[in-house]
Amino acid sequence: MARVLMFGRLADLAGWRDRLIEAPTVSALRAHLDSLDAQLAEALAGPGVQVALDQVLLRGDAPLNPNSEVAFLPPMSGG
Amino acid sequence: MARVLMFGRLADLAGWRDRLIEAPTVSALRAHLDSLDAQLAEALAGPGVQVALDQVLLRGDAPLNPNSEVAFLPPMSGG
Amino acid sequence: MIRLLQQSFDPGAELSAFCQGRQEVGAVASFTGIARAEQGRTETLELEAYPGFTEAAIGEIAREAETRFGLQAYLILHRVGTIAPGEPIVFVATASAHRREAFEACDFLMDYLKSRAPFWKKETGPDGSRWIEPRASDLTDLARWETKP
Amino acid sequence: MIRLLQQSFDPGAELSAFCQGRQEVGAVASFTGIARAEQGRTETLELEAYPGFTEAAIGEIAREAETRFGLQAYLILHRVGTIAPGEPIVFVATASAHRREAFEACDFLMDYLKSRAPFWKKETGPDGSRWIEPRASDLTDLARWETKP
Repeated sequence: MARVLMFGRLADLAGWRDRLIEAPTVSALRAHLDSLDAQLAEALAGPGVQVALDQVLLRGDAPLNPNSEVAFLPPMSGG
Repeated sequence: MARVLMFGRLADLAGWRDRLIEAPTVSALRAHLDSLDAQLAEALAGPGVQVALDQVLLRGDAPLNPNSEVAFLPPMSGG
Repeated sequence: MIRLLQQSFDPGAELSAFCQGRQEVGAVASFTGIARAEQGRTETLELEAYPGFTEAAIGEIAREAETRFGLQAYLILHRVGTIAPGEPIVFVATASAHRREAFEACDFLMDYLKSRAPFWKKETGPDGSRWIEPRASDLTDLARWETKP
Repeated sequence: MIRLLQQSFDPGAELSAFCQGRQEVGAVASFTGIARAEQGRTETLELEAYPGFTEAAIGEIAREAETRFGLQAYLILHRVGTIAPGEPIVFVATASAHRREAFEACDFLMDYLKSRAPFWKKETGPDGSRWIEPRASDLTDLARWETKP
Protein backbone atom coordinates (compact mmCIF):
# COMPACT_ATOMS: atom_id res chain seq x y z
CA MET A 1 0.00 0.00 0.00
CA ALA A 2 1.55 3.29 -1.08
CA ARG A 3 0.19 6.79 -1.21
CA VAL A 4 0.24 7.86 -4.86
CA LEU A 5 0.19 11.55 -5.84
CA MET A 6 -0.46 13.01 -9.28
CA PHE A 7 0.42 16.59 -10.22
CA GLY A 8 -0.48 19.06 -12.94
CA ARG A 9 -1.91 17.64 -16.16
CA LEU A 10 -1.28 14.08 -14.92
CA ALA A 11 -3.80 14.69 -12.13
CA ASP A 12 -6.30 16.08 -14.65
CA LEU A 13 -5.83 12.99 -16.86
CA ALA A 14 -6.06 10.53 -13.97
CA GLY A 15 -9.07 12.28 -12.49
CA TRP A 16 -7.50 12.13 -9.02
CA ARG A 17 -4.54 13.69 -7.20
CA ASP A 18 -4.11 11.41 -4.18
CA ARG A 19 -4.92 7.70 -3.84
CA LEU A 20 -3.83 4.64 -1.85
CA ILE A 21 -2.68 1.77 -4.12
CA GLU A 22 -1.37 -1.68 -3.25
CA ALA A 23 1.90 -2.53 -5.03
CA PRO A 24 5.19 -4.15 -3.98
CA THR A 25 7.46 -1.95 -6.13
CA VAL A 26 7.36 1.30 -8.10
CA SER A 27 7.45 -0.62 -11.40
CA ALA A 28 4.50 -2.79 -10.28
CA LEU A 29 2.63 0.37 -9.29
CA ARG A 30 3.40 1.84 -12.67
CA ALA A 31 2.14 -1.30 -14.48
CA HIS A 32 -1.06 -1.10 -12.46
CA LEU A 33 -1.58 2.56 -13.39
CA ASP A 34 -0.86 1.78 -17.06
CA SER A 35 -3.56 -0.93 -17.00
CA LEU A 36 -6.16 1.53 -15.69
CA ASP A 37 -6.12 4.05 -18.52
CA ALA A 38 -4.25 4.05 -21.84
CA GLN A 39 -4.18 7.85 -22.05
CA LEU A 40 -2.70 8.16 -18.56
CA ALA A 41 -0.18 5.40 -19.39
CA GLU A 42 0.97 7.38 -22.42
CA ALA A 43 1.25 10.61 -20.40
CA LEU A 44 3.24 8.91 -17.64
CA ALA A 45 5.71 7.68 -20.26
CA GLY A 46 5.91 11.14 -21.81
CA PRO A 47 9.09 13.27 -22.01
CA GLY A 48 10.16 14.96 -18.79
CA VAL A 49 7.81 13.07 -16.46
CA GLN A 50 9.63 12.23 -13.22
CA VAL A 51 8.85 10.00 -10.27
CA ALA A 52 9.62 10.90 -6.65
CA LEU A 53 9.69 8.28 -3.90
CA ASP A 54 9.29 9.77 -0.42
CA GLN A 55 9.95 13.25 -1.86
CA VAL A 56 13.24 12.27 -3.54
CA LEU A 57 13.51 11.92 -7.33
CA LEU A 58 13.87 8.27 -8.31
CA ARG A 59 15.74 6.67 -11.20
CA GLY A 60 14.93 3.04 -11.84
CA ASP A 61 12.85 0.86 -9.56
CA ALA A 62 12.47 0.64 -5.77
CA PRO A 63 10.46 -1.47 -3.31
CA LEU A 64 7.43 0.11 -1.61
CA ASN A 65 6.37 -0.16 2.02
CA PRO A 66 3.00 0.80 3.56
CA ASN A 67 4.24 4.34 4.31
CA SER A 68 5.75 5.01 0.90
CA GLU A 69 4.71 8.13 -1.00
CA VAL A 70 5.08 8.00 -4.78
CA ALA A 71 4.59 11.19 -6.78
CA PHE A 72 4.27 11.48 -10.57
CA LEU A 73 5.56 14.86 -11.70
CA PRO A 74 5.03 16.36 -15.17
CA PRO A 75 7.77 18.69 -16.50
CA MET A 76 8.11 21.48 -13.93
CA SER A 77 6.96 24.73 -15.39
CA GLY A 78 8.36 27.04 -12.74
CA GLY A 79 6.15 29.57 -11.01
CA MET B 1 25.34 90.30 -9.41
CA ALA B 2 25.06 86.52 -9.59
CA ARG B 3 24.05 83.93 -7.08
CA VAL B 4 27.07 81.69 -6.48
CA LEU B 5 26.69 78.18 -5.04
CA MET B 6 29.41 75.93 -3.67
CA PHE B 7 28.96 72.20 -3.13
CA GLY B 8 30.67 69.43 -1.19
CA ARG B 9 34.28 70.03 -0.17
CA LEU B 10 34.36 73.31 -2.13
CA ALA B 11 31.71 74.69 0.26
CA ASP B 12 33.73 73.49 3.25
CA LEU B 13 36.84 75.19 1.85
CA ALA B 14 35.05 78.43 0.95
CA GLY B 15 33.26 78.56 4.30
CA TRP B 16 29.98 79.34 2.53
CA ARG B 17 27.51 77.58 0.23
CA ASP B 18 25.48 80.45 -1.20
CA ARG B 19 26.53 84.06 -1.81
CA LEU B 20 25.69 87.01 -4.08
CA ILE B 21 28.73 88.24 -6.02
CA GLU B 22 29.07 91.07 -8.54
CA ALA B 23 30.81 90.00 -11.76
CA PRO B 24 30.19 90.59 -15.50
CA THR B 25 31.24 87.10 -16.65
CA VAL B 26 31.91 83.64 -15.25
CA SER B 27 35.66 84.08 -15.79
CA ALA B 28 35.61 87.40 -13.93
CA LEU B 29 33.70 85.72 -11.11
CA ARG B 30 36.29 82.96 -11.07
CA ALA B 31 39.16 85.47 -10.92
CA HIS B 32 37.43 87.20 -8.03
CA LEU B 33 37.02 83.90 -6.13
CA ASP B 34 40.68 83.00 -6.82
CA SER B 35 41.77 86.32 -5.33
CA LEU B 36 39.86 85.63 -2.09
CA ASP B 37 41.58 82.44 -1.04
CA ALA B 38 44.56 80.57 -2.55
CA GLN B 39 43.40 77.18 -1.22
CA LEU B 40 39.94 77.65 -2.71
CA ALA B 41 41.52 78.80 -5.98
CA GLU B 42 43.55 75.59 -6.13
CA ALA B 43 40.50 73.44 -5.34
CA LEU B 44 38.40 75.18 -8.02
CA ALA B 45 41.12 74.39 -10.57
CA GLY B 46 41.31 70.76 -9.41
CA PRO B 47 40.49 67.72 -11.58
CA GLY B 48 36.84 67.03 -12.18
CA VAL B 49 35.51 70.35 -10.85
CA GLN B 50 32.66 71.55 -13.07
CA VAL B 51 30.75 74.81 -13.36
CA ALA B 52 27.03 75.05 -13.99
CA LEU B 53 25.37 78.25 -15.18
CA ASP B 54 21.63 78.36 -14.50
CA GLN B 55 21.70 74.61 -13.77
CA VAL B 56 23.38 73.66 -17.06
CA LEU B 57 27.02 72.53 -17.21
CA LEU B 58 29.19 75.20 -18.79
CA ARG B 59 32.33 74.88 -20.87
CA GLY B 60 34.30 78.05 -21.35
CA ASP B 61 33.05 81.51 -20.40
CA ALA B 62 29.63 83.18 -20.40
CA PRO B 63 28.21 86.59 -19.45
CA LEU B 64 26.31 86.92 -16.19
CA ASN B 65 23.09 88.82 -15.55
CA PRO B 66 21.55 89.77 -12.18
CA ASN B 67 19.50 86.54 -12.10
CA SER B 68 22.32 84.19 -13.04
CA GLU B 69 23.06 81.21 -10.83
CA VAL B 70 26.62 79.86 -10.95
CA ALA B 71 27.39 76.57 -9.20
CA PHE B 72 30.82 75.08 -8.53
CA LEU B 73 30.59 71.30 -8.44
CA PRO B 74 33.32 68.99 -7.15
CA PRO B 75 33.53 65.52 -8.76
CA MET B 76 30.15 63.89 -8.26
CA SER B 77 30.43 60.97 -5.91
CA GLY B 78 27.04 59.45 -6.55
CA GLY B 79 24.68 58.67 -3.72
CA MET C 1 13.46 31.78 4.35
CA ILE C 2 11.13 30.09 1.86
CA ARG C 3 7.35 30.19 2.15
CA LEU C 4 4.55 28.94 -0.08
CA LEU C 5 1.41 31.03 0.39
CA GLN C 6 -2.22 30.09 -0.25
CA GLN C 7 -3.38 33.71 0.02
CA SER C 8 -2.33 36.96 -1.65
CA PHE C 9 0.37 39.00 0.08
CA ASP C 10 1.86 42.51 0.08
CA PRO C 11 5.40 42.54 -1.39
CA GLY C 12 6.07 45.93 0.22
CA ALA C 13 5.27 44.73 3.72
CA GLU C 14 7.66 41.83 3.15
CA LEU C 15 10.39 44.18 1.90
CA SER C 16 9.97 46.47 4.93
CA ALA C 17 10.33 43.56 7.33
CA PHE C 18 13.29 42.20 5.37
CA CYS C 19 15.16 45.56 5.44
CA GLN C 20 14.48 46.14 9.17
CA GLY C 21 17.55 46.38 11.36
CA ARG C 22 20.09 45.60 8.65
CA GLN C 23 22.84 47.98 9.76
CA GLU C 24 25.63 46.11 7.96
CA VAL C 25 23.85 44.96 4.86
CA GLY C 26 24.13 47.80 2.39
CA ALA C 27 22.29 46.25 -0.53
CA VAL C 28 18.83 44.71 -0.84
CA ALA C 29 17.56 43.66 -4.26
CA SER C 30 14.03 42.42 -4.76
CA PHE C 31 11.85 41.08 -7.48
CA THR C 32 8.06 40.88 -7.56
CA GLY C 33 6.33 38.84 -10.24
CA ILE C 34 2.73 39.90 -10.84
CA ALA C 35 0.05 37.89 -12.66
CA ARG C 36 -0.65 39.60 -15.98
CA ALA C 37 -4.16 40.00 -17.31
CA GLU C 38 -2.86 39.69 -20.91
CA GLN C 39 -5.67 42.04 -22.03
CA GLY C 40 -8.32 39.69 -20.69
CA ARG C 41 -6.81 36.56 -22.22
CA THR C 42 -5.92 35.27 -18.74
CA GLU C 43 -8.63 35.25 -16.11
CA THR C 44 -6.91 33.18 -13.44
CA LEU C 45 -3.71 31.31 -12.90
CA GLU C 46 -3.54 28.14 -10.84
CA LEU C 47 -0.25 27.13 -9.34
CA GLU C 48 0.31 23.73 -7.86
CA ALA C 49 3.28 22.78 -5.69
CA TYR C 50 4.31 19.54 -4.03
CA PRO C 51 4.43 20.62 -0.37
CA GLY C 52 7.74 19.70 1.22
CA PHE C 53 9.35 18.63 -2.06
CA THR C 54 8.94 22.09 -3.60
CA GLU C 55 10.40 23.96 -0.59
CA ALA C 56 13.28 21.47 -0.39
CA ALA C 57 14.14 21.92 -4.07
CA ILE C 58 14.04 25.72 -3.78
CA GLY C 59 16.08 25.53 -0.58
CA GLU C 60 18.87 23.70 -2.36
CA ILE C 61 19.15 26.43 -4.98
CA ALA C 62 18.88 29.16 -2.33
CA ARG C 63 21.82 27.65 -0.43
CA GLU C 64 23.77 27.59 -3.68
CA ALA C 65 22.96 31.30 -4.17
CA GLU C 66 24.00 32.09 -0.59
CA THR C 67 27.43 30.60 -1.12
CA ARG C 68 27.93 31.76 -4.68
CA PHE C 69 26.95 35.39 -4.08
CA GLY C 70 27.88 35.72 -0.40
CA LEU C 71 24.32 36.54 0.64
CA GLN C 72 23.67 37.69 4.18
CA ALA C 73 19.96 36.87 3.94
CA TYR C 74 17.25 35.94 1.48
CA LEU C 75 13.48 35.67 1.41
CA ILE C 76 11.51 33.68 -1.15
CA LEU C 77 7.71 33.82 -1.17
CA HIS C 78 5.67 31.97 -3.75
CA ARG C 79 1.93 31.84 -4.23
CA VAL C 80 0.12 28.57 -4.82
CA GLY C 81 -3.55 28.08 -5.55
CA THR C 82 -5.73 30.37 -7.63
CA ILE C 83 -4.20 33.75 -8.52
CA ALA C 84 -6.07 36.67 -10.07
CA PRO C 85 -4.49 39.17 -12.52
CA GLY C 86 -2.67 41.92 -10.64
CA GLU C 87 -1.85 39.68 -7.67
CA PRO C 88 1.78 38.97 -6.84
CA ILE C 89 2.93 35.44 -7.68
CA VAL C 90 6.49 35.51 -6.42
CA PHE C 91 8.67 37.76 -4.28
CA VAL C 92 12.41 37.34 -3.85
CA ALA C 93 14.61 39.61 -1.72
CA THR C 94 18.36 39.24 -1.31
CA ALA C 95 20.67 41.09 1.08
CA SER C 96 24.36 41.51 0.58
CA ALA C 97 27.17 43.92 1.40
CA HIS C 98 27.33 45.20 -2.18
CA ARG C 99 24.73 45.66 -4.86
CA ARG C 100 26.29 43.52 -7.60
CA GLU C 101 25.95 40.34 -5.49
CA ALA C 102 22.43 41.23 -4.31
CA PHE C 103 21.22 41.83 -7.90
CA GLU C 104 22.88 38.73 -9.30
CA ALA C 105 21.57 36.47 -6.55
CA CYS C 106 18.02 37.80 -7.01
CA ASP C 107 18.25 37.35 -10.77
CA PHE C 108 19.71 33.83 -10.36
CA LEU C 109 16.94 32.78 -7.95
CA MET C 110 14.24 34.17 -10.23
CA ASP C 111 15.62 32.35 -13.27
CA TYR C 112 15.47 29.12 -11.28
CA LEU C 113 12.01 29.78 -9.85
CA LYS C 114 10.53 30.67 -13.26
CA SER C 115 11.99 27.77 -15.18
CA ARG C 116 12.85 24.73 -13.09
CA ALA C 117 11.24 25.02 -9.67
CA PRO C 118 8.65 22.31 -8.91
CA PHE C 119 5.47 24.16 -9.78
CA TRP C 120 2.75 23.28 -12.25
CA LYS C 121 0.84 26.13 -13.75
CA LYS C 122 -2.56 26.29 -15.39
CA GLU C 123 -3.96 29.36 -17.11
CA THR C 124 -7.68 29.84 -17.48
CA GLY C 125 -9.08 32.35 -19.96
CA PRO C 126 -12.17 32.81 -22.13
CA ASP C 127 -11.07 29.83 -24.28
CA GLY C 128 -10.65 27.42 -21.37
CA SER C 129 -7.72 26.11 -19.35
CA ARG C 130 -4.28 24.91 -20.31
CA TRP C 131 -1.19 23.73 -18.48
CA ILE C 132 1.88 25.84 -19.19
CA GLU C 133 5.22 24.30 -20.06
CA PRO C 134 8.56 26.14 -19.51
CA ARG C 135 9.18 28.98 -21.98
CA ALA C 136 12.25 28.68 -24.19
CA SER C 137 13.51 32.09 -22.98
CA ASP C 138 13.38 30.87 -19.35
CA LEU C 139 15.75 28.06 -20.22
CA THR C 140 18.02 30.48 -22.08
CA ASP C 141 18.11 32.76 -19.03
CA LEU C 142 19.05 29.82 -16.85
CA ALA C 143 21.88 28.78 -19.15
CA ARG C 144 23.62 32.09 -18.31
CA TRP C 145 24.43 30.72 -14.85
CA GLU C 146 25.96 27.44 -15.91
CA THR C 147 29.73 27.47 -15.52
CA LYS C 148 31.55 26.33 -18.61
CA PRO C 149 33.57 23.11 -18.16
CA MET D 1 9.10 59.59 -10.78
CA ILE D 2 12.17 61.03 -9.06
CA ARG D 3 12.12 62.41 -5.52
CA LEU D 4 14.86 63.70 -3.21
CA LEU D 5 13.87 63.20 0.44
CA GLN D 6 15.06 65.09 3.52
CA GLN D 7 13.59 62.49 5.88
CA SER D 8 13.91 58.72 6.19
CA PHE D 9 11.38 56.60 4.29
CA ASP D 10 10.03 53.05 4.17
CA PRO D 11 11.12 51.22 0.99
CA GLY D 12 8.38 48.63 1.49
CA ALA D 13 5.60 51.22 1.55
CA GLU D 14 7.01 52.64 -1.69
CA LEU D 15 7.14 49.19 -3.29
CA SER D 16 3.53 48.46 -2.27
CA ALA D 17 2.33 51.70 -3.83
CA PHE D 18 4.43 51.09 -6.94
CA CYS D 19 3.02 47.56 -7.49
CA GLN D 20 -0.59 48.65 -6.89
CA GLY D 21 -2.95 48.11 -9.81
CA ARG D 22 -0.30 46.91 -12.28
CA GLN D 23 -2.38 44.28 -14.07
CA GLU D 24 -0.23 44.25 -17.19
CA VAL D 25 3.21 44.75 -15.74
CA GLY D 26 4.42 41.30 -14.81
CA ALA D 27 7.84 42.25 -13.45
CA VAL D 28 8.89 44.71 -10.77
CA ALA D 29 12.55 44.85 -9.72
CA SER D 30 13.70 47.00 -6.84
CA PHE D 31 16.89 47.96 -5.11
CA THR D 32 17.28 49.46 -1.65
CA GLY D 33 20.63 50.88 -0.59
CA ILE D 34 21.06 51.05 3.19
CA ALA D 35 23.66 53.11 5.08
CA ARG D 36 26.18 50.69 6.56
CA ALA D 37 27.52 51.14 10.08
CA GLU D 38 30.87 49.64 9.00
CA GLN D 39 31.30 48.24 12.53
CA GLY D 40 31.08 51.69 14.07
CA ARG D 41 33.49 53.31 11.62
CA THR D 42 30.66 55.31 10.08
CA GLU D 43 28.41 57.25 12.42
CA THR D 44 26.57 59.40 9.91
CA LEU D 45 26.49 60.05 6.22
CA GLU D 46 25.70 63.46 4.77
CA LEU D 47 24.42 63.67 1.25
CA GLU D 48 24.25 66.93 -0.61
CA ALA D 49 22.35 67.44 -3.86
CA TYR D 50 21.89 70.48 -6.11
CA PRO D 51 18.09 70.80 -6.07
CA GLY D 52 16.70 70.97 -9.61
CA PHE D 53 20.03 70.12 -11.25
CA THR D 54 20.26 66.73 -9.52
CA GLU D 55 16.69 65.69 -10.40
CA ALA D 56 17.19 66.86 -14.00
CA ALA D 57 20.41 64.85 -14.38
CA ILE D 58 18.79 61.72 -12.93
CA GLY D 59 15.72 62.30 -15.12
CA GLU D 60 17.85 62.23 -18.26
CA ILE D 61 19.29 58.83 -17.35
CA ALA D 62 15.88 57.54 -16.30
CA ARG D 63 14.45 58.46 -19.71
CA GLU D 64 17.36 56.63 -21.33
CA ALA D 65 16.54 53.56 -19.20
CA GLU D 66 12.85 53.80 -20.13
CA THR D 67 13.66 53.65 -23.82
CA ARG D 68 16.52 51.18 -23.64
CA PHE D 69 14.73 48.62 -21.45
CA GLY D 70 11.11 49.32 -22.44
CA LEU D 71 10.09 50.30 -18.92
CA GLN D 72 6.42 50.82 -18.15
CA ALA D 73 7.20 52.76 -14.98
CA TYR D 74 10.02 53.66 -12.61
CA LEU D 75 10.43 55.22 -9.20
CA ILE D 76 13.66 56.73 -7.90
CA LEU D 77 13.89 57.96 -4.31
CA HIS D 78 17.11 59.37 -2.90
CA ARG D 79 17.85 60.65 0.56
CA VAL D 80 19.68 63.92 1.10
CA GLY D 81 20.82 65.42 4.41
CA THR D 82 22.08 63.46 7.40
CA ILE D 83 21.58 59.69 7.25
CA ALA D 84 22.10 57.30 10.16
CA PRO D 85 23.38 53.70 9.75
CA GLY D 86 20.54 51.33 8.91
CA GLU D 87 18.52 54.04 7.14
CA PRO D 88 17.73 53.63 3.45
CA ILE D 89 19.70 55.96 1.16
CA VAL D 90 18.26 55.06 -2.20
CA PHE D 91 15.32 53.12 -3.57
CA VAL D 92 14.80 52.29 -7.23
CA ALA D 93 11.85 50.31 -8.60
CA THR D 94 11.35 49.41 -12.26
CA ALA D 95 8.31 47.85 -13.91
CA SER D 96 8.36 45.99 -17.17
CA ALA D 97 6.53 43.19 -18.97
CA HIS D 98 9.40 40.74 -18.41
CA ARG D 99 11.90 40.33 -15.63
CA ARG D 100 15.11 40.61 -17.67
CA GLU D 101 14.32 44.22 -18.62
CA ALA D 102 13.15 45.16 -15.12
CA PHE D 103 16.35 43.79 -13.54
CA GLU D 104 18.65 45.36 -16.10
CA ALA D 105 17.00 48.77 -15.87
CA CYS D 106 17.20 48.74 -12.07
CA ASP D 107 20.85 47.69 -12.18
CA PHE D 108 21.62 50.34 -14.82
CA LEU D 109 19.93 53.12 -12.81
CA MET D 110 21.74 52.09 -9.62
CA ASP D 111 25.12 52.06 -11.35
CA TYR D 112 24.46 55.59 -12.50
CA LEU D 113 23.11 56.80 -9.15
CA LYS D 114 26.06 55.35 -7.22
CA SER D 115 28.79 56.62 -9.48
CA ARG D 116 27.89 59.67 -11.54
CA ALA D 117 24.71 61.23 -10.18
CA PRO D 118 25.14 64.78 -8.81
CA PHE D 119 25.51 64.01 -5.12
CA TRP D 120 28.31 64.89 -2.73
CA LYS D 121 28.83 62.56 0.17
CA LYS D 122 30.54 63.07 3.51
CA GLU D 123 31.13 60.31 6.03
CA THR D 124 31.56 61.10 9.69
CA GLY D 125 33.08 58.55 12.05
CA PRO D 126 35.17 58.50 15.25
CA ASP D 127 38.16 59.90 13.27
CA GLY D 128 36.26 62.87 11.84
CA SER D 129 34.65 63.67 8.50
CA ARG D 130 35.73 63.11 4.93
CA TRP D 131 34.23 63.68 1.52
CA ILE D 132 33.93 60.49 -0.53
CA GLU D 133 35.01 60.29 -4.16
CA PRO D 134 33.62 57.70 -6.62
CA ARG D 135 34.87 54.14 -6.01
CA ALA D 136 36.82 52.50 -8.82
CA SER D 137 34.39 49.53 -8.85
CA ASP D 138 31.45 51.91 -9.40
CA LEU D 139 33.11 53.17 -12.56
CA THR D 140 33.82 49.59 -13.67
CA ASP D 141 30.16 48.66 -13.14
CA LEU D 142 29.12 51.64 -15.19
CA ALA D 143 31.44 50.68 -18.07
CA ARG D 144 29.34 47.52 -18.54
CA TRP D 145 26.56 49.66 -20.03
CA GLU D 146 28.62 51.52 -22.56
CA THR D 147 27.98 50.31 -26.06
CA LYS D 148 31.13 49.46 -28.00
CA PRO D 149 31.72 51.63 -31.08
